[in-house]
Amino acid sequence: METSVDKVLKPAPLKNGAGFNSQKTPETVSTNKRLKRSHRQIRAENIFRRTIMIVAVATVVLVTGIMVTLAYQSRLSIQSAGLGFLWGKVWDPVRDIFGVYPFLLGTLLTSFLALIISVPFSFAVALFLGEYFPKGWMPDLLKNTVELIAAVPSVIYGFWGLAVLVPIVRTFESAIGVDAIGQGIFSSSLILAIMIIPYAASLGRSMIQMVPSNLKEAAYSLGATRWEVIRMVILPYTKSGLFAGVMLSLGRALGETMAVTMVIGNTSLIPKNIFSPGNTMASVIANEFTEADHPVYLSALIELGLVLFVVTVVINMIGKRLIKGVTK
Amino acid sequence: MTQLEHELQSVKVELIGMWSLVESQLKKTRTAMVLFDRDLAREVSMKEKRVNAFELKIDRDCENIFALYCPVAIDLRFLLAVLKINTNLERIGDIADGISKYIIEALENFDEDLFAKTEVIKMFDDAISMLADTRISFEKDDTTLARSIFQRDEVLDDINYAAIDRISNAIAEDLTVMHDALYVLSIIRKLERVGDQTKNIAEEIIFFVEAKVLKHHQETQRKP
Amino acid sequence: MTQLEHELQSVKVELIGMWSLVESQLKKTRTAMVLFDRDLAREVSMKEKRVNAFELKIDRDCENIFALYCPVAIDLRFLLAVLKINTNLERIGDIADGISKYIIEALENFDEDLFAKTEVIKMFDDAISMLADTRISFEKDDTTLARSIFQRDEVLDDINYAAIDRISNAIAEDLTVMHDALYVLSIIRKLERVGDQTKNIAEEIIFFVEAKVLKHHQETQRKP
Amino acid sequence: MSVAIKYRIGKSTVFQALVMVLSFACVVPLIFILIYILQAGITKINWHFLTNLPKPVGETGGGIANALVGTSIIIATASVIAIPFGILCGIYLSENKNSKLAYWSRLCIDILQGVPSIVIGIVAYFWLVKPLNGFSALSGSVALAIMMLPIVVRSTEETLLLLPDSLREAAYALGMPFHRVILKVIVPCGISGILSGVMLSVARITGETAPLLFTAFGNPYLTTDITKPMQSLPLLIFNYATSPYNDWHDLAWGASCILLIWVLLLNIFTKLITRKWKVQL
Amino acid sequence: MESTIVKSVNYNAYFGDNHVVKDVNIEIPRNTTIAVMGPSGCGKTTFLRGINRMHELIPGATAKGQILLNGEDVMEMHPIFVRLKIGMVFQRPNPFPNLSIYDNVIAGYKLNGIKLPKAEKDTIVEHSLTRVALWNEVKDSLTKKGSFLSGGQQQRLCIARAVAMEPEVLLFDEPTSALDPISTSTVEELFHELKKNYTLIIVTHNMQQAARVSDRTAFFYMGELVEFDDTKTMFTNPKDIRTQNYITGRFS
Amino acid sequence: MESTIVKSVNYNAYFGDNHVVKDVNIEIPRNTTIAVMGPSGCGKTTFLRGINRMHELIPGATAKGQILLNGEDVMEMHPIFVRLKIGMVFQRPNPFPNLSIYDNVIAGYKLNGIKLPKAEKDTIVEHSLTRVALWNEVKDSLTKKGSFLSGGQQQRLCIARAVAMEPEVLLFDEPTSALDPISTSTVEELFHELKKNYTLIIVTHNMQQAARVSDRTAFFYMGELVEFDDTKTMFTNPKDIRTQNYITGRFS
Ligand SMILES: Nc1ncnc2c1ncn2[C@@H]1O[C@H](COP(=O)(O)OP(=O)(O)OP(=O)(O)O)[C@@H](O)[C@H]1O
Ligand SMILES: Nc1ncnc2c1ncn2[C@@H]1O[C@H](COP(=O)(O)OP(=O)(O)OP(=O)(O)O)[C@@H](O)[C@H]1O
Ligand SMILES: [Mg+2]
Ligand SMILES: [Mg+2]
Ligand SMILES: O=P([O-])([O-])[O-]
Repeated sequence: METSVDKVLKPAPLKNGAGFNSQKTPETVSTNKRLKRSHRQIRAENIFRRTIMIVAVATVVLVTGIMVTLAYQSRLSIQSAGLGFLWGKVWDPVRDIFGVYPFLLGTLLTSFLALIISVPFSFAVALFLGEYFPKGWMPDLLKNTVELIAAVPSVIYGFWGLAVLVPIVRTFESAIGVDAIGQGIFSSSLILAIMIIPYAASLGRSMIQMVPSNLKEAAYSLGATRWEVIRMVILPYTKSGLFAGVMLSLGRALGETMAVTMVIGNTSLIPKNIFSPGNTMASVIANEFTEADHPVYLSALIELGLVLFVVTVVINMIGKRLIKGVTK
Repeated sequence: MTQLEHELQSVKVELIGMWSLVESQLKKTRTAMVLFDRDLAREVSMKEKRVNAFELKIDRDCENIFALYCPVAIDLRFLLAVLKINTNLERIGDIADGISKYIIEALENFDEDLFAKTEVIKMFDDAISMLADTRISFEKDDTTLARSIFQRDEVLDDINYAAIDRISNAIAEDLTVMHDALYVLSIIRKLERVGDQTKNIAEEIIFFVEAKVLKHHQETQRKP
Repeated sequence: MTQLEHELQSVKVELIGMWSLVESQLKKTRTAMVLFDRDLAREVSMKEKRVNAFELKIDRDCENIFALYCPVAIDLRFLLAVLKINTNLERIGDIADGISKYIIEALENFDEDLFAKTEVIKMFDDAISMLADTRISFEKDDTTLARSIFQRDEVLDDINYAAIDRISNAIAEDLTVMHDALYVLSIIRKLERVGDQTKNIAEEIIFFVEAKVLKHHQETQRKP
Repeated sequence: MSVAIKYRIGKSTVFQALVMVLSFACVVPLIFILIYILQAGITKINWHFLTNLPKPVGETGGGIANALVGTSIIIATASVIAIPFGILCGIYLSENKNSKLAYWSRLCIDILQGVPSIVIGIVAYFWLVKPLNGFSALSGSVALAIMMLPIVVRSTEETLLLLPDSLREAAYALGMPFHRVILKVIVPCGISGILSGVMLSVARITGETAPLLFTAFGNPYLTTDITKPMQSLPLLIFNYATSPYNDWHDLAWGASCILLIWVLLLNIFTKLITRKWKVQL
Repeated sequence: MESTIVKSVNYNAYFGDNHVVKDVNIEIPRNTTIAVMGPSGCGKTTFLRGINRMHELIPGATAKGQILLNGEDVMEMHPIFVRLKIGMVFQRPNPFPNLSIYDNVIAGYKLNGIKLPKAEKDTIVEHSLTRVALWNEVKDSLTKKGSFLSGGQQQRLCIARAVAMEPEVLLFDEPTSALDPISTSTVEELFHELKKNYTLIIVTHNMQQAARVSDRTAFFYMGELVEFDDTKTMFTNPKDIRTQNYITGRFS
Repeated sequence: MESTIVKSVNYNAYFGDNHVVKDVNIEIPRNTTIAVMGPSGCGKTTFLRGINRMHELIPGATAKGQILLNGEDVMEMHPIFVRLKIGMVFQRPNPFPNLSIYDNVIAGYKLNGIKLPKAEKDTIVEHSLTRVALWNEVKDSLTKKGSFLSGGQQQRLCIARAVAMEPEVLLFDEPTSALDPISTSTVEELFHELKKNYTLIIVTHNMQQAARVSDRTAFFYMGELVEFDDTKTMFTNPKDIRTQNYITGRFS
C-alpha cells in the first residue's frame, strides 16, 4: 500500500488506484481519490508559494521606486542649493531662491502645538476606554465617536476650519490683541489637534488593555488604589506604547496636507508668532506644484517632498519600533 | 464504568476465585481428615501451589493498580482490604495444606472417638461455613453478615480453649491414641487460626465498606 | 527531601519501633516460659495492646500516604512491604501473647526436661535472633542478611517436624507431664509460625529493595 | 494610617473625574463639525444636485454628478489594483514571519504607511502623468492604490497572525497542502479582519485629496475615461471651498455632506459586517 | 492553638444574576493550610476572591453574607485594609515586569506610597526572599528584572511579595497550574514552610496537590460547600457521595 | 499481533544548532498505546512532531536519522502522505472555527478538495463521531459551529476529525492538559476505545495519565530516550535511576 503512495510522488503517470484494487470498501475508494488529488495539489502549492513571494518582492520594488523617484527628481535642486536648502530663510521662486526654513518652522510649530493640545485628551480617552470603562454602551459610543474623528476626510476639516474655526480664532486674536487674521499656525494646530486625537487614543487604549489583568490584580491584592495601579503598573508598562502613539500622531500631523493648506494662510514668510499665517512643507507642495513652471522650482518642491518623506518616515518608524518592542 | 472500576472489578473476581479455591481446599481437607483419605490430602497439598499463585497474582495486580491509578477513598480502602484478605486467604490455604500434611504424615487412621470428643469436625464445619459467609458478605458488601462472623468465631475459640484438657483426657484414657491426639490438637490449633483469619477478613470487609477499623479495639461494639 | 520521603521515613521509624517492641515481647515470653514467670507473661499479654496499636497506626499511616502521595516504584514497593511486614509483626506479637496465655493458663511450672527434649528453647532463641536480624536487614536495606534468614528457618522447621514424636515419647515416658507436653507442643507450633512470619518479612524486604517476588516460587534460587 | 488611606482614595477619585471630563471633551468638536456640516449641506442635497454638472460662477443650481461618478471610478480602479495585491502580500508576511524577504517587505510597508499622501501624489505624477503626457484618473487611482496597500497588507497580516498556530497545525496534520491551508482555513477564519481592513482602506482613500491634486486633477465635465482627468468629491470640495464664491461654497457643503455620509456609512457597515462575519475562535 | 481566623457566614456571590457561590459557611483555623477543590466552574475562585474582596473588582459582581477576619466583617472594612491583611497569589506568576526583583518584593510598600528607610527595606527583602527559599538563588541579581526568572522562581517571587506585607492569610488560586512539574514541586515544598507562620488557602484542581500540602480540604460543588474535613479523612473516607465520586474520578 | 508499525532509527532533531532529540531508537508495535513522559523541554513534542513531519514546519528545524512507518522511511515520502497516515491531535482543541461540527469531521476530505457523495460523508461522520463517543451528544446539532462545544467535546471532535481520515497511527501532544478533570476523564476513556483499532502515541506531563492509559511508556530525558518499557514495570520497577527519580518526584 505504501509503495503506491510513494509512486505518486514521482512524475510517472498515475495508474488509477494501483495497489488498492484488492479492497473496495468506501474508505479505500476515498483513499484513492485522496492520493490522486494530492499529486495535483503539490504543484498548486508551489505555484501559490511563488505568487505570494513575487507580490512581497513587488512591495519592496515599489517603495524603492518611490525613494529613487523622489531622489532622482530632486537632483537639480540638491545640486544647486545643497544643504543650505534647509537653512535658507527666503523662498522666492521668481528669483530662484529656495530656502525652506519658513516651512520647516511652520511644520514643526503646527505639529508640536497640535501634539501638546491633543495628548492630554488622547490619554484621557485611552485610560477611560482601556482601564476605567472597558465595556458598556457609553464607552462603546465614545470609542466609535473617537474613531469617527479619524474617519472624517481631512478636506472636510479644512473646509470647516475655514468656515467656522477661522472666524472664531479671529475674534479670539483681536481679543488678546494680536493681528486678527484668523488663518494661521494657531488655527491649523487646533484643527490638527482634533484630527490626531484618535491615533494616540486608540493605540494607547489597546496598550492599556494589553496590560495583563493579573498584574493589575497583583497590585490590587497588595492594597493599591486605582490611581496607584494606573501610575505604578499601567503607566510604566505602557509608557513606550503611549509614546509610540504620540509619535504616530506626530507623523500624521507632519504629513497632513489639505486641512492645513486650507487654514494656515499660505505665506512664505517666517512666522513671527503662533498666530501668524505661514506654510507647512506639505501645504507648499499642494499649493505650488502645479504652478512650478521651471525645472529647478519643481525640483525644489520635490526635494521638499523628499525632506517631508524622510522626516515622517523616520518618526513613523520610531513609533513602529516602539510598538513592536511593546507587543513583543 | 471507569478503567479503574474495571480493574477493581477484575481484582474482586479474582479474589473471589481464590476464595472459592481456599474453601474447597478446606472442605477437601475436612473430608480427607474424616475419611482419612491420604490421596485427597495429597491433592490438597498439590493445589496449595495454585493458592500461592493466586496470592502472588492478586498482590501484583494490587501493586499495579496502586502504581497506575492512584486510588483514593473507597477504592483505596477496597484495595487495602483486598491485600489483607489475600494474605489471610493464603494463610488459610496454608493451614489446609498443613492439616493435609499431618494426614499424610500420620501413620494410621485417626481415632474417630477423638473427633467426637474434641469437636474438631464441628470446628471444621464452622470454619468452612464462616469462610463461605465472609465470601458472600464480601461479594455483596454485606456488613451485617460480616459482623455475624465475630460471634461465630467465639464458638471456635471455646473449642480450642477446651482442647488441651480434652486431649489430655483422651490420652490419659487411652495411651494408644496419643499420636492421633497430638495431631488433632495441632489441627485444632490450626483451625482456631482459620477462625481468626476469617474474623480478620470480616474486619477488612467492614473496614472498606464502612471505613471503620474494627481490629483490636471496640471489642464490645463489635457485636451488633 | 520531599514530603513523601519524610513520611516514608517516619513510617519506617515507626515500624522499627514496633519491631523492637515485638522482639522484646518475644524475649519476655521466652524468659517467662523458662522461668515460668507468670507475671512477666501477664505483662506480655498486657503489652499486646501496644503492638496492636502500632499495627493500626502503621496501617493508617500507610493508607494516608497512599491516599495523599500516590507513591510509585520504590516508594510503592516499600509501602506494600511495610503493610505486609506490619501484619506479620502483629502476628508474631499475637503469638507471643498466645504463648504467654498458655503460661498463665498452665496449672503448674513446665517440666524443664521437656524443654531440653523438644529443643523449644533453642527454637525460641533462633526465632528471636532471626527476627532481630531481619530488623537489621530492613534498617539497612541489606538483602544478603535477609536472604540468610531462609536457611535459618529450616532449623525451626526441623524442630517443629520432630515435635510430635518427641512430645509423644515424653508423654509415654511420664504421663504426668502430659499437660505440659501439650502446651509445649502448642508453643512449638506457634514458634514455627514465628519462623514462617520472619521468612515472609525477609521476602518483603527483598521484594521492595530488589523488586523480586520471592514468595512461593523459586524455592531453589532463594538460597544464595 | 487611615488618614493616609483616605488621602490616597481621594486622589484616585479626583484623577478619575479628570479623565472622564477630558474624554468627553474630545467628542464636542466632532459633534460640532458633524452638526454644522449636516446643517449646511443637507439642505443642498436633492435629485438635481446629484444628477447635474456644476454651473459656472453666477448661475445658481448645478450639481456634482461628475464628482460622484469620478470618485466611484477612481476608487473602484484603485481597489482592483490594491486589494488582491495587498491580501496576497499580507498572506506572505504572516506565513513567512522570519524570512529576509518578509523583513524587507514589512519594512517597506511600514515606510509606505508613513508616507504623506502628497508625496505619493508627486510620485504618481512622475510615474504616470509625465510619461502619459497628461493628468488622468488612472494615475489618481494608482496613487490611491499605493495609499490603500499598507492598510490592506497590515490588516491582513495582523488578522492572520492573530489566528492561533494550532489552526494551521490542525490543517497540516490533516495532510492539506499549503495553498489549501491558506485559502480554505486561514483566510476564511480571518475574513472579517481582512474585510474590515479593506473597507477601512476604501473609506480612507475616499476622502484623500492631496494625491489627486496632480494626478486626477479634476474636471468640470462628466467623463468615464480613466485616461482623462477626472473630477472627484474631495477635489471638488477643496477647489470650491477655497473659491471666493458663495454658490460654490454651497456646492462644497453639499458635497462635504455626501462625502461625510458615505464615510460614516462605510464605517458603520464595516462594523456590522465584521461583527457578523467574525469567526468565533 | 486552633482559634478561627477566617470564617464565612452564609456567604453568597453572584455575577449579575448568576448565583455562583451559595450559602457557604466555613471556619478556618489559624495557621492551617486549607485546600479548596471542586470541578471547574464550581465557584472556588469566586469564593477565594470574595475573601479579600477582589471579587467586587469584576463589573457586575456582587456578594451577600459575611466574611469574618478575626471576628470582624471584611465587608465593613475598606478593601485596601482587607487586602493588606489577606495576601493573594494568582494562577500565572505576575511579577511586575518593569521592576527589579528587589523592588518587586517591596512593591506592596511602594504601591501604597509608604516610604521606608533603605535598611528596613533590605531587611524586608532578605527576610521575605528567605521565607520563600529564593534568597540564595537571587541574592546576587536583586537588581535584575523579575521577568528573567524561571516560572517557578517568579511564582515564589510573587509569594515573597505577598509575604513582605506581613499578611495573616495567604490566598492561592491554582498557584502551580501554569508551572512545570519541577517548579510545581518547589512551590509545594514552600507551602510546607509557609504553613508554619501563615494561614494558607489554596485553590487547586490537582487533587494530589491538595492531598500533599493541605491540613484540611474543602470540596465545592455547584457553588456549595459540600464537605470540609481533615485532608486525610477526605481522601480516605469522605462523607459525601459527591466528594467521593469526585476524588475517585467517577464523574456523573 | 505485535508487528512494528513505527520505528525510529538514530533519530535526531535540531532547532538550528540546538540538538533537542538525540539518537532515539524506538520500536512501536501495532495497536499499542505508548505514553511519552519526561521533564519539560526534554524533546517529547519535538520527537512526536518528527514522526509525522510536522517538525520541519518550524523555521530552522532540521532532523537526521530515520522514522520508519511500516518499514518505509517517512523522510522519503511527501509530508502530505505521511500526515494522512499519521494523524495528530494537539494540546489545545483546535476545531476549525468556521466550520460546522459535521464539516469539521470531514474537514480532511472537504478541505483537501475531495468530493464525496453525501451518503458516504454521512457514514464517515457518524462513524467517526461514534468512535469518539460524541455522536449521541452532537447528532442533533451537527450544523452548529464546532466552537460551541465544551473543551472536552472539542477535543473529541478533533480526534474524530483525525480518525475520519483512517490513519494508522494517532499522535497526541498533551491532549488533555488544556481540559478540566471531567473532560480529561472523558478523553481518557476514549483512549481505551481507540487503542483497539489504532496505534496511539501520547505525550503527557501527567504521570497518572500515562499510567492509566498506556500499554508502554517511553521516558525522555534531555533529548534522550532513557527507558522504554511496559507501563506497569515502569511504574512499579523502573530500571533507570533517572526514570525512578522522575516518577517518584525526586527531581535533581
Ligand atoms: N468574570 C465573570 N463574569 C461572569 N461570570 C463569571 C465570571 N467568572 C466566573 N464566572 C462564572 O462563575 C462560575 C464560577 O466561576 P469560578 O471561576 O469561581 O469557578 P472555579 O471553580 O474557580 O473554576 P475553575 O476551576 O475553572 O477555575 C462559573 O460558572 C462562571 O461561569
Ligand atoms: N520552535 C522552537 N524553536 C526553537 N527551539 C525550540 C522550539 N520549540 C522547542 N524548542 C526547544 O527544544 C527543546 C525541546 O522542546 P520540546 O517542545 O520538544 O520539549 P517537550 O518535552 O515537549 O517540553 P514540554 O513538556 O514543555 O512540552 C526545548 O528545550 C526548547 O528550548
Ligand atoms: Mg478558578
Ligand atoms: Mg511539549
Ligand atoms: O489626508 P491629506 O490628504 O490631507 O494628507
